[in-house]
Amino acid sequence: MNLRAKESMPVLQRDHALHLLREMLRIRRFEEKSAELYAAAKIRGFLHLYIGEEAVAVGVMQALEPRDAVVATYREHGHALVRGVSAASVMAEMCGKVEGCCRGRGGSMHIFDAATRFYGGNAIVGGGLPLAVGLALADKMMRRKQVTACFFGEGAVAEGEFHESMNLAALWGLPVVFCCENNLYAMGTALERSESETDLCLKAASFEVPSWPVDGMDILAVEEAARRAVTAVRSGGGPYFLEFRTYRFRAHSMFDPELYRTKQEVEEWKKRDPIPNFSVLLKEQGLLKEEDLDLIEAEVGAEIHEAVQFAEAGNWEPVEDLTRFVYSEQGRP
Amino acid sequence: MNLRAKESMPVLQRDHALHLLREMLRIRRFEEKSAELYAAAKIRGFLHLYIGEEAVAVGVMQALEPRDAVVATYREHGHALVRGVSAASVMAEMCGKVEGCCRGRGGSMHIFDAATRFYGGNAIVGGGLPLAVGLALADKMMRRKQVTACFFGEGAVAEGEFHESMNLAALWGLPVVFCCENNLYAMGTALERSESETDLCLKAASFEVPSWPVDGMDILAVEEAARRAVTAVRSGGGPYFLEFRTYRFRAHSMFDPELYRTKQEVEEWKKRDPIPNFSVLLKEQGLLKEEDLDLIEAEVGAEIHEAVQFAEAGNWEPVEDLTRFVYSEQGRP
Amino acid sequence: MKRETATIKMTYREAIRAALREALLRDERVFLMGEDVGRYGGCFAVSKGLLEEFGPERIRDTPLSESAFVGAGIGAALGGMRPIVEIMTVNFSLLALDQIVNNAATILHMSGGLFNTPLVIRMTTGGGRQLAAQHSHSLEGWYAHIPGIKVLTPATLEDARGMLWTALEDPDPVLIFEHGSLYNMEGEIAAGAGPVGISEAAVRRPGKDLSLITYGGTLGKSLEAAQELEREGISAEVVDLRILRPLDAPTIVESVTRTHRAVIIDEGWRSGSISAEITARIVENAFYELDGPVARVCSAEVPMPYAKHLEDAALPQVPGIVAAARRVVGRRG
Amino acid sequence: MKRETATIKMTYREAIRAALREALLRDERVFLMGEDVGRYGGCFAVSKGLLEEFGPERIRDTPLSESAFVGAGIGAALGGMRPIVEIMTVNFSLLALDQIVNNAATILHMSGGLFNTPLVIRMTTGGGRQLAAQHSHSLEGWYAHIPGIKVLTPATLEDARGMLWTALEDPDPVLIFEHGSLYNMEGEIAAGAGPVGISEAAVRRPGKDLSLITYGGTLGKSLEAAQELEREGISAEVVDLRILRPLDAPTIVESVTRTHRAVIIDEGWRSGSISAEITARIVENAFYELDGPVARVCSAEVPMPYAKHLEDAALPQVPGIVAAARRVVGRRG
Ligand SMILES: Cc1ncc(C[n+]2csc(CCOP(=O)(O)OP(=O)(O)O)c2C)c(N)n1
Ligand SMILES: Cc1ncc(C[n+]2csc(CCOP(=O)(O)OP(=O)(O)O)c2C)c(N)n1
Ligand SMILES: [Mg+2]
Ligand SMILES: [Mg+2]
Repeated sequence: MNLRAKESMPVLQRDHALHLLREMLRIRRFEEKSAELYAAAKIRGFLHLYIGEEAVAVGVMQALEPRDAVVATYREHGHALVRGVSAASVMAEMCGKVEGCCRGRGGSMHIFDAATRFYGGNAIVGGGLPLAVGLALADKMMRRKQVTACFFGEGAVAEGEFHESMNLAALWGLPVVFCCENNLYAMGTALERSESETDLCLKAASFEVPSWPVDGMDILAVEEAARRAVTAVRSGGGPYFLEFRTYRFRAHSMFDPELYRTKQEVEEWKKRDPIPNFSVLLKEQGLLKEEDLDLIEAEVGAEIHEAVQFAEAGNWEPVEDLTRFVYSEQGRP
Repeated sequence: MNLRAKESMPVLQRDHALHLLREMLRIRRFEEKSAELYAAAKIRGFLHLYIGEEAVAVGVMQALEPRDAVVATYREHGHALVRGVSAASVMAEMCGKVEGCCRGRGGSMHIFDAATRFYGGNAIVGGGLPLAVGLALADKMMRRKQVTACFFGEGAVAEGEFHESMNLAALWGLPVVFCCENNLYAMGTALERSESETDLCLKAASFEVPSWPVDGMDILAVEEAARRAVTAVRSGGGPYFLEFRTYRFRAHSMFDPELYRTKQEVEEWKKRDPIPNFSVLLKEQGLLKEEDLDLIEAEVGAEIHEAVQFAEAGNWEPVEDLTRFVYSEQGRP
Repeated sequence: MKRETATIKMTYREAIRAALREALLRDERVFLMGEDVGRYGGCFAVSKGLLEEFGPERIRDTPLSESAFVGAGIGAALGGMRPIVEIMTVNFSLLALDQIVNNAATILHMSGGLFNTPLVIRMTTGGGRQLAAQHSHSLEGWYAHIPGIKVLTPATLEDARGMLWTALEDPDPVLIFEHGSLYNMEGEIAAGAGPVGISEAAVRRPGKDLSLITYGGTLGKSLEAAQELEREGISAEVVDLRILRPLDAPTIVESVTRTHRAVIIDEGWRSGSISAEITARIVENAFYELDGPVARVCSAEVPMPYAKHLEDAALPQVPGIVAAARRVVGRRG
Repeated sequence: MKRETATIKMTYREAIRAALREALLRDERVFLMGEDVGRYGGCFAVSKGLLEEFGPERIRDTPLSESAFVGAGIGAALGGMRPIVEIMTVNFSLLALDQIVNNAATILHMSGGLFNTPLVIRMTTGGGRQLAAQHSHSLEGWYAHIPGIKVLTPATLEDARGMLWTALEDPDPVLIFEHGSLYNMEGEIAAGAGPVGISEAAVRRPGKDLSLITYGGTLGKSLEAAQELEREGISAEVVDLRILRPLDAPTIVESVTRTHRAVIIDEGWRSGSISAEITARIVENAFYELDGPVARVCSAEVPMPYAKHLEDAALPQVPGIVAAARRVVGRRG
């Protein structure tokens, strides 16, 4: 699945390379810690880890500008962190604290952030796609050169909302980058048991939406594809569809006994872990030394540690405020 | 749009040719009468005429056997008549009489018939497609070599239910013939304003469903395509998608001022009226004489006349029975 | 001053159209989107002429994709627009219910107050036109169960014209249900009629013997019944709920506290209709004021039959209201 | 005879699984279809092991296409099968609501009694597991508004095991709502427990001072409250509705006629929940038996917050039920 030709590999700037590595590590460590906190019952409800898929979120976000918008799924901690939502506020959110980005009302599946235009966190498979279409419609109508990146799993492709959203975006030439994270499974359902045609780019073609399959375990391939797509979309060419071929190393959620795939399959994919593989590449190119990695790990560790401390020190929203935010508080300061 | 090569035209049997002509005329005259009754307020609610599209229903039904099933839309009088539901019971239904095929509870948009396995009559655009998938699933699970023909307009292609149904049918290899009646408009919305990709067969391809565009104004082309598709589907090859390119000569319903298309466009299409064109063809081939046509018209006229008489002589269901058929009447004889 | 008291004649349809025009003129962020709102002129001719005046960007025809275009409305609202989404009829809104319930109604809350959704959704509701089981629902009371949305039911020209304005200024999602039987209702309205409040019910007719509590399509029937009752010496107060969510309980309770008897008239199916909630509110807040049980006149619990006499029997009608009122005040009919 | 009185220990989850197995063994027309019912073993492990026993035809994993596979269930039922469709949770059922309301609930009626739909739909419902706003709905009472379907809410092991059997023998569509908090409930059940009636409510605990009327997920809490009240000398009768549509009004009315006071406990959002309908039924049928207003303990009208303390506050809880009961019988807490 070497979908990116070697010769097209851009010359890497060291700073940027280390940034990519750091961002992937931030997600990895953040989620490992989340799993611990889940085991310790500090985080509850559903928790969906992104471990293994980090290259996708990190690569795509490089192509976005602050004015752009992001719509994600319930597996969105990584996207939020890379987009610029602080680890502390995401962690506090998952711990249900009022200091969380959504005051503890959303939890793991519903991370929102106004400053970074992060429109959730959506726990209905496919439910975010129409929102992305609408955000892009607003941009187009207001003549703003903004782009909306919409993430969803390959399982969502079977939903009617995928079909309707792709058509609307294409028909109206809207600036959406549809980012399909094809990790081969929707919970326990393998792609070939959910789609009669497993080449997802053909779906895009049937709406006249340009598309590419991308090696989602290769951060550079992801970034390159995302940049090309975002540039095209921003210049008014209508939507793009990117299929990122990736894999989740962990269970679907914390309740999943993983009966549907073999340990061996998981191990095979782990050989393609985007983090060590990218580290090796950088070392080969002389861009990364062991000390650099240690420093990054230390800094990331400190960030996560502080995030956890922040979350644990956080407060519970007063119960009297239960029914706030059902309707907007017009008078309220 | 001559999609059928002349050389592939089958040698016509006279009986069959006259049968096709008669069936198209039955629909045409039945609906002309319906429009009259609507004007006279004997039929109420929504009434959607099929006039202009007769070749599609007539051609497809030739390929079906009695054991097969049919699912149609609110524009389904024609399908019901050709499938074998009596003109009298359909007319009585539209007049709201208890002698109607659905006791006057369904009306024009909800014609059902058990004997001919006619499963409606569905007034929700796209709503019949999942039903067809399920009927076919039952056949497949019960190892019955039956086929379900599912009719819908090109407007339904934009609905999520189209997408989900095509995928399910293809994924599970179900015996459904998807018959898309592309009459270019969904109410007032032209295809190019509702689909980013107007070649509907490409949609089918994205599910790996084989498909052909068919000249829906050419009864022989329709029959031929339907026979090929039904044979393939019956032999276990999974679903087929047929796009019948046709046109409705009348307004969408009785309330439509037709602001969205020109009189000229309608007149152009009327030149392709399947009934006179087929008559001319048959005359050229020496299969039809003027007297034959007169006889058919007379017989059809008599049938419709009787249907109207039957409907007008029919009875109103007692009001006391209002809440019957909400749940099945287990004890009732 | 003269201008203020001058009245003009218009229909409910024209009142809504005027409100739409005003909104489009007033605020460039406003646009109308839905099936056949443009070229066709609106399924019920409400938006006729607006395409010509405001162009296809702002009078935006959509494909048959209820879920996607309602979701796109939510996204566009999040993106700074003020969309008015028209769902042709309430029957089709079921296809968009996930977007309404899981997104429009929740995003403010899930995001801890970060993102509000200033969206207006309009749709036609109700029966009475022989459109049978799939086209005759009265689900506005059902929608009123959902926290996070507001539900308006304009029953007068003033409300038809004024509620849209206020709804567009609301920071949260507002659903407006227009009863199909009202579009042709004609009357006098102040030439300068403007926005109206959307938090209070209105006493449309004062009375002292009992309260007839209703909304939308049954307001007219209730007023008629009140007239008939007056001839029998029974003085009925008629309360128009106007807003089904949030309910204006105080006005209801005050009325019942004055009259000590209540009949609720609701076109929804009886069980689980908003009439039940109103009964509960009265019992909870004015139990000791009641001289007898609250009565309800609702639709029969049956999918709507097509035949006119059955449909008439299924819907609340003036004689039924009068009879219920007589029973409640202890008169024999 | 010994066999009949012997009991075995099992969980609610196991009781449903046993019911599914029995049904699959008993009738070859029965099959189970839904997302992840097969390889994954069921989202809540209900169907674990069934794929191995019955194979992928009869334990049929579906793509994420709620509308299509629910519709396919309707079609398969029309085609002679006895499908059990599992919708993973009630939250996702909104995507299939058109099929349920417009097809499953209407076809018998629209067809004038020609076609019934023997379909069973199972889904998980309810909150209490910190799954936040999009995964915590209690909509079973809302569904009970729809004529043409039956709504069951098993709250005991016997009902979990026995209702499915009876539902499968019903000629019409039956929806079974399983409260997520019940799956791990363990208890003794007769080894030979079989089908149970689905037309009557059950008095789970006799009492004389007031009636606690409830169902599903709040039955346990209500029984706990009754115990606590007993310690205070208040004798509470607990009525388990079991079936929300059609409601067994006589049992409710009899209970209230005995106790003269009622508290309804319902996890639905208060306004427009089934608690309102029960209040209305009591008022309509037993007004003069009431010693005071009927009280309701429902969920707060707020999309479910993630944080545990807020979620707890949003849901009906034992102390709230006890307090309401005290108020109703005129005791101060
Ligand atoms: C409409 C809907 N149906 C079912 C679910 C339950 N569910 C949650 S995640 C999931 C699998 C989604 O798979 P995919 O889209 O591939 O995303 P992934 O989890 O692999 O990232 C399912 C079935 C849901 N949340 N929403
Ligand atoms: C879900 C849904 N949305 C909207 C409508 C209203 N409507 C009835 S027919 C129709 C046009 C359908 O067009 P098409 O599928 O092309 O069929 P045609 O009428 O041309 O035969 C529309 C929008 C409906 N019945 N159902
Ligand atoms: Mg996946
Ligand atoms: Mg059409």
